[in-house]
Amino acid sequence: MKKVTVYFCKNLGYSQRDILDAFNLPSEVSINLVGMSCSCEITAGLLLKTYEVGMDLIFVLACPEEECVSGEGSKRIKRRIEYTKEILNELGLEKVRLEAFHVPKNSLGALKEIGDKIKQSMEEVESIFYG
Amino acid sequence: MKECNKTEKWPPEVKQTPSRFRRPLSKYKIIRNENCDNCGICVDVCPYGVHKFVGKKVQSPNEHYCIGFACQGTDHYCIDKCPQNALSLVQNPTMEALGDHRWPADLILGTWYQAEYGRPPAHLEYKIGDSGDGFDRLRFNFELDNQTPTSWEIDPEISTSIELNRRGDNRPQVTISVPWYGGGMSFGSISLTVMLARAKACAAWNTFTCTGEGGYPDELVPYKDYIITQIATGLFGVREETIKRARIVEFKYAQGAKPGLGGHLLGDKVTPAVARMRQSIPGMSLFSPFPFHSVYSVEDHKKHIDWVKEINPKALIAVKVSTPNDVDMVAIGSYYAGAHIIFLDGSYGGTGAAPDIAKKNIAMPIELAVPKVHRFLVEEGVRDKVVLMAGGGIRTAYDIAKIIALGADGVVTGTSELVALECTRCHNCESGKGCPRGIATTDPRLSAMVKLDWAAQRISNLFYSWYLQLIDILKRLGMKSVKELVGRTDCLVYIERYEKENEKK
Amino acid sequence: MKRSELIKKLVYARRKLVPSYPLARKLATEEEGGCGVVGFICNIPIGGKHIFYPSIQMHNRGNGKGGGIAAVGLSAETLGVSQEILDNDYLYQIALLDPGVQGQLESEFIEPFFNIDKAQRVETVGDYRDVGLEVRPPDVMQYFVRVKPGVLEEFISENHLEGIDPRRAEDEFVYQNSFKLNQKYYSSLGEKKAFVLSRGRNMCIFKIVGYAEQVVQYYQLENFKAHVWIAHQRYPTKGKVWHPAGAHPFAGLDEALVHNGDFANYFSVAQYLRQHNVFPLFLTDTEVAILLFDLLNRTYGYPLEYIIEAIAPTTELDFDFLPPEKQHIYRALHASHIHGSPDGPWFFIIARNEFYQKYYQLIGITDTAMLRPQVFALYDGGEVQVGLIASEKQAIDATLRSLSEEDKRFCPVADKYWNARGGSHTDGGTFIFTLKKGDAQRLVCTDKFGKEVRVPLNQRPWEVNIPEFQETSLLKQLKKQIEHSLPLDVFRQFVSEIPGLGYEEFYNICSGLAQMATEDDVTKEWVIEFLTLLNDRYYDTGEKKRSWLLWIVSENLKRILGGVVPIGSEEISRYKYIDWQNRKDLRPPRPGEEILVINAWDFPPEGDECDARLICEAYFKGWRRFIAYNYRGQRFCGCGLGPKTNGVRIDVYGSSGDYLGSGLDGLEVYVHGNAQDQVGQILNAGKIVIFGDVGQTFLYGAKGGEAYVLGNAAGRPLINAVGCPRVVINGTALDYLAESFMAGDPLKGGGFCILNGITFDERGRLKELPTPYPGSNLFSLASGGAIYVRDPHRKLVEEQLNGGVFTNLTEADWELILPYLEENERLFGIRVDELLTVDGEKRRPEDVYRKVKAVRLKVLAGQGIPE
Amino acid sequence: MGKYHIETKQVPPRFLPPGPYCVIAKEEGCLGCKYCVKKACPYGVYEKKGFDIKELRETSSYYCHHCLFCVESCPAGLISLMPNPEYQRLGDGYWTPEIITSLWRQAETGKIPVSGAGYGGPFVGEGFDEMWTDMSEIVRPTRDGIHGREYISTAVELGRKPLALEFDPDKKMVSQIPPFVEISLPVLLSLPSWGRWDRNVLFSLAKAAAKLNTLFIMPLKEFDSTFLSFIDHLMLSVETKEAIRSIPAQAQFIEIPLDLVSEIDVVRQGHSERIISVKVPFGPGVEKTCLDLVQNGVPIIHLFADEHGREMVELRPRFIKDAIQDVHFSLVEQGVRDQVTLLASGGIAMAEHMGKTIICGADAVVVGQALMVALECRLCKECEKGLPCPVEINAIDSEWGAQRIINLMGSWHSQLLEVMGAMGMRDVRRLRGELGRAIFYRDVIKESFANIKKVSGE
Repeated sequence: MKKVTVYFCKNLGYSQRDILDAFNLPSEVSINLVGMSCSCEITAGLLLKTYEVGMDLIFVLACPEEECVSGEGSKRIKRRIEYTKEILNELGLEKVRLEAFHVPKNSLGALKEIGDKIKQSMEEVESIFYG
Repeated sequence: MKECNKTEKWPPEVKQTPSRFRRPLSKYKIIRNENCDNCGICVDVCPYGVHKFVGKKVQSPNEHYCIGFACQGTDHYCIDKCPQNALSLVQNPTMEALGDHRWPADLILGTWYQAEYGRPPAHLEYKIGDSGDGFDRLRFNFELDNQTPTSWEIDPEISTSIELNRRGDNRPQVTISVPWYGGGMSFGSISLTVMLARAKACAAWNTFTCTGEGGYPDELVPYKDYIITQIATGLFGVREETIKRARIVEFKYAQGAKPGLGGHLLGDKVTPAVARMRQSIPGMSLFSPFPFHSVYSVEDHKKHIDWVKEINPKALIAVKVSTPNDVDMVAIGSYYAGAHIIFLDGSYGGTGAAPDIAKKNIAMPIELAVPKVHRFLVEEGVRDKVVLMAGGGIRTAYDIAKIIALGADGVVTGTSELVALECTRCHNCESGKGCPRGIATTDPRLSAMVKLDWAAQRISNLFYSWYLQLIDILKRLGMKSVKELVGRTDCLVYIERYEKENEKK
Repeated sequence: MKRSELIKKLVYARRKLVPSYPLARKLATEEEGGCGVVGFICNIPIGGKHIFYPSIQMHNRGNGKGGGIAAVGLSAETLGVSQEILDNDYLYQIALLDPGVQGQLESEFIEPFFNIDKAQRVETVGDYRDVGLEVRPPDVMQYFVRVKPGVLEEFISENHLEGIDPRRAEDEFVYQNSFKLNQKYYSSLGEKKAFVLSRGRNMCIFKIVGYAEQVVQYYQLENFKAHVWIAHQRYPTKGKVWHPAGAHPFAGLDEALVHNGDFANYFSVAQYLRQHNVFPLFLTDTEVAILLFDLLNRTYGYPLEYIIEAIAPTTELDFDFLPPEKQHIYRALHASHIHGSPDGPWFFIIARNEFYQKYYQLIGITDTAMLRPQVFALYDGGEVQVGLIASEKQAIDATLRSLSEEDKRFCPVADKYWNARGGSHTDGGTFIFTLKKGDAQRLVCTDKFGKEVRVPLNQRPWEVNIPEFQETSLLKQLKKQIEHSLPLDVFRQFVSEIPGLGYEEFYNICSGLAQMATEDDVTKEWVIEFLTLLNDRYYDTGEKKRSWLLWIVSENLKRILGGVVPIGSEEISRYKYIDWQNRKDLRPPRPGEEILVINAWDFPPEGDECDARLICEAYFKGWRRFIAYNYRGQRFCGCGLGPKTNGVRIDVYGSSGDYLGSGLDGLEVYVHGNAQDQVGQILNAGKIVIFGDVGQTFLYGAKGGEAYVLGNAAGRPLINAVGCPRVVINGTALDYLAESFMAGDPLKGGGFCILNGITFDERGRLKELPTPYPGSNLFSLASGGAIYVRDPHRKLVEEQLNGGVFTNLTEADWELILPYLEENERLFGIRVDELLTVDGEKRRPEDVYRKVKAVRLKVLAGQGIPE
Repeated sequence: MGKYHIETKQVPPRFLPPGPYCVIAKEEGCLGCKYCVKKACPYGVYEKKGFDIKELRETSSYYCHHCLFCVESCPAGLISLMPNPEYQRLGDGYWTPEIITSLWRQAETGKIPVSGAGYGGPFVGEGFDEMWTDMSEIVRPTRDGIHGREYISTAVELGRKPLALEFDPDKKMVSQIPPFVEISLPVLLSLPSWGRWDRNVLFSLAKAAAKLNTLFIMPLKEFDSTFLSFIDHLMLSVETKEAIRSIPAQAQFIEIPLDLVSEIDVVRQGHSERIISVKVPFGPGVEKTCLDLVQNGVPIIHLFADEHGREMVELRPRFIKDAIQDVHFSLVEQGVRDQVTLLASGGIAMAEHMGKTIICGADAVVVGQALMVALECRLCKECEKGLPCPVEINAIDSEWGAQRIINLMGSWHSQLLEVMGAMGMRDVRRLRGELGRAIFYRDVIKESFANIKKVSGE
């Protein structure tokens, strides 16, 4: 059973219910939805600790690049995700899924697409890990 | 106090005194991403000095000089001018963590600006807060129709001074050049340096500041002609010597923020120095008794005033009271008891430490108490024989003018002086290491953050900005002196609350 | 008819009085502000002029905007009626603000219902301005009336009061009739036309806009005789006062009440009365207080003790010390009447004519938090007896002085002065002087529980006849000893002679010595010290009353001091005299001049011209020693001399006022008698010695210095004292001793208070008080200093402490406090080994004294909310 | 009658509460200063912060006091603060995050919340925030009651009281006093109207009620013999007619709903010393209902509003402070108010609400939701939707729970002493209906700004 964590920026305006409905992941997947004040709260340290605690997949829903409230979060998230992946590779954990998405505000459709991408990457991991 | 002080250097001049911190808070954030190639266009374009060269590289922007979106569309808007569009401007999110409804972030930054430049800011708030009523719903008539832009200069014809002894008894007359004096903040609730800075600024402006409850530190003696000594319910540090030394003696019956409750100085703020001044035990909290235990009625009050009058036949007597239901009775009782100055401290006034339940709930705000007392004293026919000072929640020059129009003679300042020293209203002053700005603390290391001259100049600059605005307001109302403004509620307008739930009434 | 039935009917009968009474949730009230009250009761009728002086003395407790007096037990012939009419008729006294309404008022409210035995207008002085009044007092009409029998029957049947005693029904009729009159002519009309001053039997009330003594002058009551007088000076803060309706006293039925204080819960008390169909019309605390008393007394018929308990409930530890069955009754009283009991500071003096049980009464009830100053006094000279109550002791002294000037049987010094302890299990905060009518006319003083306050029985008064002077052998012997022995040694021998002497011999000796003292300075100093010892110390007076001896000594001291060379004259003398008349002659002392004698009599009580300012100016001019005598309430003696006044000494005689010695910084003040409130505040250094009792908040906020009190301290001594004050109180304190005491560690230079809990019996011997400290709060929330209490029988309990802890006395403690007990012995003659004697045998100090020291209170230690 | 004192003890939370702001310290652009400002933080945020396994986030928000020292001192300006969404999700418009956080603080320490600087909130608000309490000075003194320095009694009697007593000539009491009980502070404990609370929570409340010497209004259906030891601190709340039979014999206090008032004699049969309380909803005509109840001898009436202090009625619901005034004054008008005990509940979220409700006419208040917050409930109402409780409230240890509630009531008791001391009142029973000690915003502003020109709103 995979443990999925989704960090989402609250300035997107989606409630936890919206995201759960949009993703409608299979019930046996244990999903942790964590609202963040801004995607710049997410640092490499935080992500690594989340893995340490036993999460398999981490997804980050960040605001579109131009609409970031703190002005920096969305801009820096991509860079930080790559940096974290480099570290994961050095640790030989490259099989672990880590993905960041820029989600347009108040469009549930976009949310649904991301939900499918997440399901799709879960299958990949499924095949790699437990294939 | 030398009367001629006014002519020496009046008003005390302004010296730009920037913030003590490397990155002072600003309303806006300017983000420079990697594709900046230090071409320096932004440095030349910006007239406010936001962008500067350090060696070959352009350093991170001084955001607190930036006027933000008001700059959009002008020829010096650096965001558009940057060829690499490496710059982006955004509202600073940290602003939500600064200040509160009474002192919103915008007003705090506006006050810091005035403390730095000695004149009102162009793009920040300096008139009202966000409390939703009281001062923030009162406007002067001229504010409604679009005002002609002000040039902020001094006009010597307009007088802002007031006399403090109107009883016509054989005690000396005391005149202050501006219609405000500093309220009581004790040694122990704030650091000695801040006390000295307030005294220095008030001396320069020929007005007074008050020692507060914690006794009369000897370092204040050089300013003794500008010091009000306070006798509070704990009688800490009160000796005939200190009463004889002062020109005005203030009885602190209550404090607006915690009416009916005595002083709260918590244990870890009672350092050995504070304990020695109050002759109490270091480390032990000091909850001074609630009432004056020798004053349980108005004739005891009369006895109490006669006692200090007997000790110092020259001193004027001020009575600091808060704003209960029967505040008008208290005021008239104090007048009959012989007081020269009645100082009403409203419930939204400042404090070093007070129970939250008291700050919010006990007694009424100053805006509601002053008209009640003014009207009652007028009906009683003694309004012109007593000086009515108002304090507690006075933040800006416009608050000063409004409360005078509502019926006060002058104002007592407190929190606004601390905000001038970069207080952020973070509500942590009650614990020993509480004030990370080094203002409301007795921790030696923290209080070293405030330098005497820096602080005195900051307060003086703020007073200068108020002085300019007061003159401007009086000019717009066609008045020659601040005394004419007293009780002129006809110059005021109240913006009704839009009763959205008026059907719920 | 069963009592509860009667009550229901009476309460219901009032229902229809005011159906339209608007129960505004928040009534505007007449603000009270503080005041001064005084009252006295005497077994012989006394003229109105004797309420005159005490009222003047308390001018500074009022501001001339309201004054009033009440008299009970009047004299029939001055009123021009028979004794039978005076006893049984209702004396309807109505104030006519607008004289024009008299006819209409009489035809509407008096004639139809009452048989009028006598109607008269009270004469007044010609022009009110002659007595210094600004506002013309109302004309006062007096009607001696009884309800017409027909009207009474109809009233009884209409309200189904058949089973009631008709006299009680008549009372109810008068109550309702005067209520309707007030409502029509006073409250509902808007402008005020007239109101009922009083409606009781054998009592009347007068009130004006002015001072209380002006009532006596205006209504010419100087020679109007009565058994009980009460008066009130008002300090209203409520706006323009042009009519006296709001002034005190207020009338119940047969009782009048004056009140010094201010209710914190006026509205809930008004709501309580509202539920019993009682409606205040004058909207002041006093009116509500008397309506409450009338409701509990006349409607519910409670005994006086339960009325007092309902108004001033016993609480805290005092409640636990009550006997169980009393606790049960009091607990029920609290449950039913707590909403009617006033909170905040209040002190009632009630003058009452108990018609049914045939006695006059003067009652003083104080609030349960000791927030109002009150002094009780009693003089019992066999033939004449007088009980007094007042806000300040000096008002009592003024009354006694005025009485003794007219009738020598009264002594200007009372036998006993004491304070009441509000809400206590000891005296219940109340003292009652009862004068039974009829032949035996004897005045009895009891506390709330009925315990009598007695004056030593075997002592008889002095019919003052000053003897011509004779050079008796004892006097010669004394004079010889002046040259070679100290006054103290001579005093010790002379004390053993005193029981044997008669008043005349004693007077003779004192005046002989006084005569010698006027001759030269050395003898003068010796005699002053000798007479002062007679004034200060306690000794066996045999059959004679101590009060008369004190009067004799003080008269002769006044003679000596009055005879001193005035400062203006060139004559060389060590003493120089100054008073109000020659105060302008004040000059620096010439060589050889040491002691300035100040006669304080004519000086104003406060202000820039008061005697305290004179002492300051004299000090600045170089004077270092002062004798200030003939005080009658002047305040602030010893204040204003400024810092570092070591070496200065002031001796004070007479009844000194409040704030004596507040702020001393080195000088020493010796008060030869009782002191009043707020003595020794912020004492920084120096010494205060009081040869008697001391009042409220003694040494409030003191920083250092020493203080010795021979008698008791009232409420809250040493409150908020810091630094290192060191105090010896030989008696006890009312409550809240050393609250918030922060005087460091006594063994390392900090401060402390020694409480001996002793007094003197009538033979002048040391006697232990029932308990060294009766109060419920000792050392409350204190964080420093200590209390050494003489408690050999372990009477004090843990529950009395709130921040302290009992520990036993250590060697170091005894070494610390012994020198102070020795100084105490030197000053007052209380020997240390006598203090250590318990039940006849001497004990070790640690078995006699206990120590209360500070404990690190969680609530005080440390910071605010921990992280 | 001796001095009442509540023993409070430091009881830290089981879950780290969310702080109002998240500290975001960027690493990019850090200059690596020797004396980094993070070390100088007076609250040690950067040493204490860690990783919260449950929330999967940093814990800095709990320790940060938003003093902005680090934000301004960091030369590179790397630090900024962002409002914490978890904090803003707490409670609702009435039970604001600030109220909930303050209740947590009080439940943790038992101390009066004290803070620096003046009041920062809005000038005036709705409901309880439209009313201030009065104080005394000069004309009459305050009562020096903080920390029990001079005793202030907060005890209240529950039950019927006669208007007056009767004595025989030698002062013995002859009137029969109906049974009443004294509780030491004017608060009764209860469960909120929503949620499912199991035994640990019930035991916490029962233990707290016993220690505090007050009553816990417990649903009868939850009662069993294990609660017998607390019986004289329990008021058993009956829901159905049938349940009346299952009331345990030892029960002294029973609460019945309004529609079972006809059964009052059945409940009281054979137990004359039982004290009955009738639960009546605030609503139109509640004054008449209360008058009838008092007239036929009901000793206690418990009037309840919804959790936001509003009447459960559509059009213009009165707020609890106005509704209780109407009931109180109608009973005073009829001359029967002092015979009955009025309890009020609904929307009592802070200590000041307790004081203000008593001033408006209630003898005592009943708190429910505030106690759950003391047990760390975040009012997220997930349990209502069958979701797991984020703070696992049903897994608490009842000793821990009891002390949390005792701490909260200890803090409320101290705050009541402060407010009453400021008024100069010495007994909470005298505070009931004492509108003289209240200041109403609408009256005062009408009087003070009477002669100022009004202009219509934005």
